[in-house]
Formats: sequence, structure tokens, C-alpha cells
Amino acid sequence: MASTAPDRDGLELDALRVSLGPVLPGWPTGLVLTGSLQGDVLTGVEVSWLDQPAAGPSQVPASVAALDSLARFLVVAGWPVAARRARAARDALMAADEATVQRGRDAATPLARMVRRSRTLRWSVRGIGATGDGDVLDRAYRWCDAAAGAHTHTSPNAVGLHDLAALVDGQELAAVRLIVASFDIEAAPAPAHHGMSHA
Amino acid sequence: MPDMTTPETVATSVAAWGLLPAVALVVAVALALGLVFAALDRVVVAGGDANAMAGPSRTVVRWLVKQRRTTLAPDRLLWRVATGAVPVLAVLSMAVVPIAGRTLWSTSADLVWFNAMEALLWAAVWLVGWGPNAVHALVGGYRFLAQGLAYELPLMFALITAGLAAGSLRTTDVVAAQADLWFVVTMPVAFVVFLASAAAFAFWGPFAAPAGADIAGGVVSELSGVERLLVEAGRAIFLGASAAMGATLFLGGGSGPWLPDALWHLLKTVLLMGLMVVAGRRVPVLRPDRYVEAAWVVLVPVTLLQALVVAVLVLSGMYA
Amino acid sequence: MAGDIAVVTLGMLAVAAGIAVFVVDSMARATFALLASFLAVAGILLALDLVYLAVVTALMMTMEMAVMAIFMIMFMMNPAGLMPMTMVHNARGSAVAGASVFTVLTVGIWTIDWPARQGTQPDDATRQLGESIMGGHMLVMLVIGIGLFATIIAGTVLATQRGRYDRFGPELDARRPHDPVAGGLPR
Amino acid sequence: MTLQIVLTVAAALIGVGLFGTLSQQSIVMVMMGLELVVNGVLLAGGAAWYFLTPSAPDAQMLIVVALVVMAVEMVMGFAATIAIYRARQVDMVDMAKDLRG
Repeated sequence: MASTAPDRDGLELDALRVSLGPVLPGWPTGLVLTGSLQGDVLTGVEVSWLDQPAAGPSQVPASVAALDSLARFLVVAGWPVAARRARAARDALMAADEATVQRGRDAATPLARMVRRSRTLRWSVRGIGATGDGDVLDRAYRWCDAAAGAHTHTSPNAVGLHDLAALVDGQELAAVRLIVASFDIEAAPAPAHHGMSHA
Repeated sequence: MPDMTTPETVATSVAAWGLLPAVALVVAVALALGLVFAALDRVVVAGGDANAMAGPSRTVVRWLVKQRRTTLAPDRLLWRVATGAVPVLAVLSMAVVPIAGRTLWSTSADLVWFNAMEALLWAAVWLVGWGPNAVHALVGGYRFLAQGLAYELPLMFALITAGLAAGSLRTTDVVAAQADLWFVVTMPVAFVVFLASAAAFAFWGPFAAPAGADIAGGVVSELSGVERLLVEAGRAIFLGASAAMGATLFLGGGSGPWLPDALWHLLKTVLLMGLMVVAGRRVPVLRPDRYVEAAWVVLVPVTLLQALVVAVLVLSGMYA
Repeated sequence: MAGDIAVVTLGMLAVAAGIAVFVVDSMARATFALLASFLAVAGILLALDLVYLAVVTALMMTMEMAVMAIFMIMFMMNPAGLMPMTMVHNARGSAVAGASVFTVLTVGIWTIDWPARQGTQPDDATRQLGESIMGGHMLVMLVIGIGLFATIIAGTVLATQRGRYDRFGPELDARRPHDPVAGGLPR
Repeated sequence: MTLQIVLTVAAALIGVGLFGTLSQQSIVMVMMGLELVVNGVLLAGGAAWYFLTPSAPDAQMLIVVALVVMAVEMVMGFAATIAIYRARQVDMVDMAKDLRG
């Protein structure tokens, strides 16, 4: 064996350095996650922005942002039909004329209900990436509520890069992908203020 | 039990029309079924937009003209062999499906042949993931192995159940045994498991995890150009072939009033494809670590029970 | 005549692929060379009218080799063959042993006065096998079944590390098993 | 096509398999050698059925048994490999020499 590392099942296997991103389906562009992959478990994870997005409050309405995030999550969760509906509703909400916007609102509500009611989705992703306020499914449901027009603050699932890296460490590759997609990742704070490095 | 048809009386399509026309017919039907499946699939994913029907044909052209890209230090030999093998195996699995009442070649082990092609497809898809020497493709390959392992046994039991009731492993005998009653009536579990396993072997729909978006396309992520086309065509052809096989084994093949047999078979096949697409696209992908347990702990015993029920029915003279 | 040529070609392919297993660097290639050897043998069985056994050989060996590939890559130093190396001991002695066994067998094969063919070929070799498994040779099948069952249990016991005490606690009283990754069943 | 030709192929497979079994260091490769030997037995069984006793099913049963032997050998071989590897990170025959009785 070239270089092995201990594993949770006691079977030491080759460890492989990988980096996920900066362009992956369902993840924000510019996000890079590096770690060592052993079997399918990622350890020593570091998350960083390759291309730092503009910080500060975004200009889009909360429901549009939620639909955006929900669509990304659904892509990673492997539900292309629902993801397409979410994107269609989002595009309609961003339109200029009121009729189209109303159509977008009408489309967002049943979509949110469909996602919330899907037993298969619940069975598939329940229990992954649990934090103090729920797992990936709870976060997806929060976006569903925001998309359907419930009053929430701008990004219900905000997380910092550091917390995110700690959360996904030791998870399987598929779980890592889902967990990252279930957050609205905040832009990295400017290095001058904190002096910490993710490099 | 019905009389076993001896090999002499079964006219294979090779015997009836000659080798080349028979092979050409099977390949043409396989390609057509694959294209129909891909078109139906595209329409459902596009939310019922009939314009999407032409999507697959456009994609074929795009992949044909697209430049191939490659990866660092791939295992070129195995990769090439595997990408070529996927569509060939899918077409070969059509060899035992009756077209207009005749199979390309009729053996005393047709059902096992169909299953063996699936097993070979399994190895080929793993190689497609292994070949490019890339993380996402390899993870997809491993997922496919685990998935295939979990679904191989239920699929075998489903196929054997049909053979058990017919008293023969020959597909034409299975069709003949359904003259009075379609097998789907007495073996619904085997029918559903067969279709689900077919989707799992083509890693499509709810079983698409080996090519999932969460691993950036998995086994197909590093394929481009003609190679991408070969693998995707193989998947679609295999799904089409499975629908045709499902209609043969459980829906009485070409039997039906008024219309000619071939047309009935085609109708049932297309109907089955539509059913698969609509049902399969309604749900998100099932995560492998969840459903593999369900496959081993629930599906294997359930399909065994189904076989037991059919065996008891055979003994009681139900299919005589 | 065409059958003869096919059998000889397949035979040479089977042996060549068998040799390739121990020649190639890459573990994946070694595994699939072995699969090619099995498929060639299945092809010869097909030519011998043993359709069912030929197809079952292809089916079983493909699955075995797919699983074998995982183990090869898991346990071998050089899975992709990127760094050529040899991992043999006593190659000369082994080659002599292999060659002498082949020579002895071949000399025997070509000098023995083989008996004439007994009886005629049945219409359907599959049916012959099936009836003997469920009839005269049922005892063999029963023993095989028990042997396979014992193998499943022994293999699982040897290969797993975590037992029920790891999963359900020292008193075996946990309601849900404690697994690193939860399975899909609510239990 | 004669019995002798097919049997010679089988003998060659057995010879190559024996070479592999004796020469390889890795446990998994040793198993592949064993599989090749059984592969030769399979072929010999098929030849015996076709050329000698087609009216009796015994040679076919031999092939079935050979297939089962292969499956059992695989399972037990892999299980033992995993167990040894877990215990002491060993996957080579030479490193497990102290297991000899």
C-alpha cells in the first residue's frame, strides 16, 4: 500500500488527496473543498472560495434566493424534475411583468408542497449533516417555506466556511456534497480582519 | 405443464430470414426502442413538453461531432473496451427477446442469457468508471458494483419465477405458457422487481446514483464525444430491451385480439416504457447506502416468497 | 470445420488470457484477463452444446471477477500498473512445476486410448441437467446448498469486524443499531 | 473438433494456473491461479460430457460442482484476506509464514 490512513471500519486503505470544485453541479461556483479521500470518506477537509463573491446583502427577494438554493439542493439530491420546476419558478419570479411573477408564485407553492411531501426524499437524506437546528432535510424544508412565501430572514441556512468544514469532516463523499448544498455559504470574510487561512 | 418445445420446432429469426437480415432487424429494433425510451424520458423530465421529443436525436449529433477529451494516465485499453461493450451487450440482451414471435437465437437457457448480459454490463460499467483514472468516475463505478450486487439476486429470482411457471427457460415457451393468463396476474412482485432491476442496471431514474449529479456524473463524467454516445445509447437500449422483455415475460408477449402479434408486443413495450418513465422520474434518486440494505433485507426474501407462491401454483396445476 | 476453428481459437484465447493474468502489471487488467479466459471457456462449452452451463459460467464468473477487481485494487500495491514491479517468489520452480504438469497431462491425453462415445446426446442438455439435479443427483445439490450456506456464514464472520455487541451495546438492549452509516430500514 | 484438443487446452489452463498459484506472492493473485486451475477442470468436464458420455448427466454435475467450488474458494479466500489484513496489515503469502502449522 502506498500510504494508508486509519478508517472508521478498521480497514486501512489508500488515502487520496482530492479537491472538489470550483465547478460542480449544485454547488456555488468558486467554492473549493479539499481533503483526503479514503474509500469514500473525506477527512482533513478545508473549504475556501476560489473566487470570492461579493459580500453584503443580496438584491434578490428572499423567495427567489430560496428557490435558487432549493434548486441546487435538488440537483445534488438527484431530483432533476423538481430542480427544473424550481428553476422555472425562480425565473418567472424574476420577470418584469406582474403576470409572470404571479405565475412564478403559483408554481412555487405546489413545488414546495411536493418536496415537503416526498417520502422518498425523506427516506433518502434524513439524518445527514445534523447540526443544532436540524439535518439537510430540515434545511431544504426551510427553503421550501421561504419559496412558498413564508416570512423568513434572508438566508435561513447561512453558515461560515469554518463551521462547514468541521461539519463535513469524516463524512462520505455523497453526504459531503449534500451537506454543502444544503447551506447558503457566506462569503469568506476578508483575510485582513481575521488572519485565519484556509489556503 | 405445457409441452416443451423442442429446438427443432422453434424457428429462430436466423433460421427464418437468414443471419444478416435477422441480426440487422434485432439491431434496428434495439436502436429504435432505445431512441423511443430516451425521447419519452426527455419529455417527462422537461415536464411534458412534446418538443423535447427531438432532444435525443439532437444530442446524438452533438456527441458525434464533439471533440473527445481525455484524462491523466487513463487505462485506455480497458476504457475503450468497456465503452464499446456497453451498447453491444445491451443489443445482445435483445437476442433472446421475441420480435414478431421469433428470437434471434433460441437456447434452452434464454432467461439466463438475458441475465448474463446484465452481469457483463455490470463489469463493463465498472470498467467505464475505472478507466479514466478520475475520482468521480471511480466512485460511480463502485456505487454501480454495490447496486448491481444488491439487485442481481432479486432480478434472478424474478426471471426464474417466470421460467418456473412456464416450465422452460426459453422465452418463446414463456410466451406460449401465457396463452390463458398473463403472468403479471400471479407474479406482480416479480414484475415490479424486474422493471426496478432493469432501471438499476441501466443506472437510470431512482437508481441513477452511479451517474448522480452529486458525483458530477459519476461513471459517465469523464466520457465525451462518441464514447459518451456509446454508453448513453447502451443505457437507453438496455432499458428499451428490458421493457420488451418485461412485456414478453409478464404481459403475454404478442398475444392480443385483432391486431397482429408484433404490433401488440410493440404496444405493450411502449406502454411499459411510458410506465417506467413516469414512475421512475417522479421520485428523487435513492441513496445507495439506504436502498442497498432494503434490497438485501426486503427484496430478496419477498422475491423468494413470490417464487414459492408460483411454485405452489404450478404444483396445483394453475399453469397447465 | 467452422466449429473446430472456433474451438481452437477460443482455446488459444483462453490460455493466452490465462498467461496474461500473471504477466500484466495492472491489477484491473489481470482481473479482466482472467474474465476473458473464463468467457473463452464458456464459448467452448457453448460449442459443446452445454448452453445452460456456458451461460451460467459467463454469468457467475463475470460477477466473481467484478468483485475480485475490488479486492485486487484494495489489497494490491499497484492497482493501475503505473509503477511496474514484480511480486513473485520462486518463479523458476513454479514455471517448471506448471510446465511439467502440462506435459504429463498432454502426453496422457494423446496416448490414452479413449473409450468410444456412450449413448446419444439428449435433445436438451439443460433439461438433462435439471432433471438429474432434482432427481438422481439431488443429494449432490443438497450438499452444495448446505456448503454454500456454511460459506456465507463463515465468510461474513471472518470479514466483519463489528459484531452485535458493537451495534446494540454490551447488553444488546439498544433499540436501533449504532452504525457509522444508517441503513434504509427503520429498525 | 476432438476430445484431445479440448483436453489439451484444459491441461494448459491447469498448468498456467498452477504456475500462478505457486509463484504469486499476493493472496489475491494466488486465488486467481486457483481459479484458472478450476477453469481447466470445467473445460475438461464439458469435453468429457460431449465426447464420452452425453447420455449421462454426471459430467454436467461435475461442472456445477466446479462452479460452486470456485464460488466457495472466492468467498473464503477474500474473507481470510480481510481478516489477516485487519489483524496485521498483511496481504502477502510470505508475510503470513508464521501461520504455518
